Amino acid sequence: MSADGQTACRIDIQDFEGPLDLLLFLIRRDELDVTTIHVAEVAGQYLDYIREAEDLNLDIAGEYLVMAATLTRMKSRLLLPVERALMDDTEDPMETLMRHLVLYKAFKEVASELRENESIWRDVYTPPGERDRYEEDVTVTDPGQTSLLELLLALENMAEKNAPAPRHRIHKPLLSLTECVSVLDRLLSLESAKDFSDAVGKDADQAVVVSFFVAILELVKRGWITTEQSYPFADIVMKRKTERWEMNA
Amino acid sequence: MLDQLARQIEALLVATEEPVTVGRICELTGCGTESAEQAVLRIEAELASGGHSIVVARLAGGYRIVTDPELGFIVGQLFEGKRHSRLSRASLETLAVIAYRQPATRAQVEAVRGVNSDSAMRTLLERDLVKIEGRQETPGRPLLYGTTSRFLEYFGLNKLEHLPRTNEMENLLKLSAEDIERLASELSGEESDQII
Amino acid sequence: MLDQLARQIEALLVATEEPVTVGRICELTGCGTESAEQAVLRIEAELASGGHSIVVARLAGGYRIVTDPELGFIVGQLFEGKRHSRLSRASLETLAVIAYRQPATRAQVEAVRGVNSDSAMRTLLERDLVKIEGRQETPGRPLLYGTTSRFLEYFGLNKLEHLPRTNEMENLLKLSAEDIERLASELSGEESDQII
Repeated sequence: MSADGQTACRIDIQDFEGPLDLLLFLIRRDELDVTTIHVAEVAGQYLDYIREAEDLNLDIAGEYLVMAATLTRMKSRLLLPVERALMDDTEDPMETLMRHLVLYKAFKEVASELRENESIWRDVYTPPGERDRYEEDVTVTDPGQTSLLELLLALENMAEKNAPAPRHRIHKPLLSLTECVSVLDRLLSLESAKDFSDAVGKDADQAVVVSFFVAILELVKRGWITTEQSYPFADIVMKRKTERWEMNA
Repeated sequence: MLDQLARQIEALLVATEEPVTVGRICELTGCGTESAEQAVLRIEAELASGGHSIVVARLAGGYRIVTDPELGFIVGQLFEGKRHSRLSRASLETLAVIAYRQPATRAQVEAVRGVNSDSAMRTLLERDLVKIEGRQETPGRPLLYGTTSRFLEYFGLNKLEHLPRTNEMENLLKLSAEDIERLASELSGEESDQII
Repeated sequence: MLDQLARQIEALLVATEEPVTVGRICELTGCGTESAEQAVLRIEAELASGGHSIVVARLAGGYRIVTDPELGFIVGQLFEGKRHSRLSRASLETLAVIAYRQPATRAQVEAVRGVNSDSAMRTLLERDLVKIEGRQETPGRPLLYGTTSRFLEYFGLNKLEHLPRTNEMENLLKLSAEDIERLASELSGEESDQII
């Protein structure tokens, strides 16, 4: 904004929330009543103001200019009684503008009342809530309803426990799918279920857990095993469904 | 000395993440509405007589325990830098129009304010004070906005009817309904290509 | 009846999100270590004599006020079944990228957001707002994500085409599709050995 100090004593367009706000300011400055004021009296001042601002190369938002055009039209209508008579059946734009000003003024006042509420309630603080203390204890899903997501979460949980510092990404080579499958092939029987943590070993590192997990997803997809989990983060229980696993199929 | 029911309710009002309605209190503690309301009064009395720093607030249709605003200058330090700034005047005005007029389209807000309210609207959405409630079944299908329960909490209101000057504003809006619609339809005609 | 210092400390311990050390209490209230410790004892005594449901917990080298564990059976119910009611900023951003770009890989989301979106993604999956739609047929075969019908419901939308296109979301998507692809392929190159 290039006011160069010339506008020091002037009103700054940035202080206003739009043309209605500026109009209200002009009305109030002259201690006029919005409900009775003939808008034409203020229109002149508004136009002067916009003209000056334009002369100063101030950046004027389009809405101000639209309002200026409207006010100019109103003023010219006042000067042309003929046109005024012709337009008699339509509504007087001046009245509309006045109603608009009253409405806007009311909202402006309400907004400042809300501002008071805001300043009181900004000083009010709420306890953070105790979800963290309780949620895990109470979220239980029905047994046998293992979704892909719960599987993922279980993995996450196990992987986290085993990871020394979770800051870095894994770059360890993973076991191949075939390797994992052949281990599981030996481990799983048609008769009894097996826990995932047993399959990978108690202290398996993250890469191993990931490899086995992917293998399990693949086996589930092929319908060769089923998985169950009694609640989120619980161990995944695997059961063999088919006798023969042909990886190349 | 608080009785068992009051203790239970107090714990709920401390631990909750959002105001708890009387109905929910009854459900969780197994008491009746009247007993719940009286227990809340006993909690308030006991907190006051012990000179405690917390109070029961009636917000967004429910209760929750909050710190005394008088101590805001101390507690606020805990959240320095994390605290939201106060709302701008543009945001407050926009919020006021939405609050009384809801559900309202952006064009309706702009019709009342006489000025573009895009960025104010964005701030309000971001701060969860306003939410999208659907679309208006008119040409262009503009989005409809309403206030959230966070809005009520933010201004310490229990319900929408507790907004300042509800009746007066309602009447005013009724009187200017046509004006607003006319201006709004002019505005949304100009902008319909902005909305997908 | 609590004195002013105890009141201030109590308010801090109620509102804090993590335990507050004695040192921090002194810093915020301007009192000495000994006074702080004694004030905590006064708070405890006053809470106990009023039969209140909250206690001072000594945790992780600090203090905070929490509900009495004895009332866990009541308080726990508040969080039963009901997941977080509000999405965090990070989740929303992530969701936005997925919603507008779907199907999208995590690397694409991160390319847009410029930060790791792991936990946001997990939240969204957990809350059934986003689902896995398959794998992209590129090296590393990254997972592809899309939004669920729960997502539409959550945002009160009838169909995906009704998604709002506010400037906020446009800002997120300022990058051209090519930019995103390029950034994403760089990212997924780094991560190709991380499967999930």
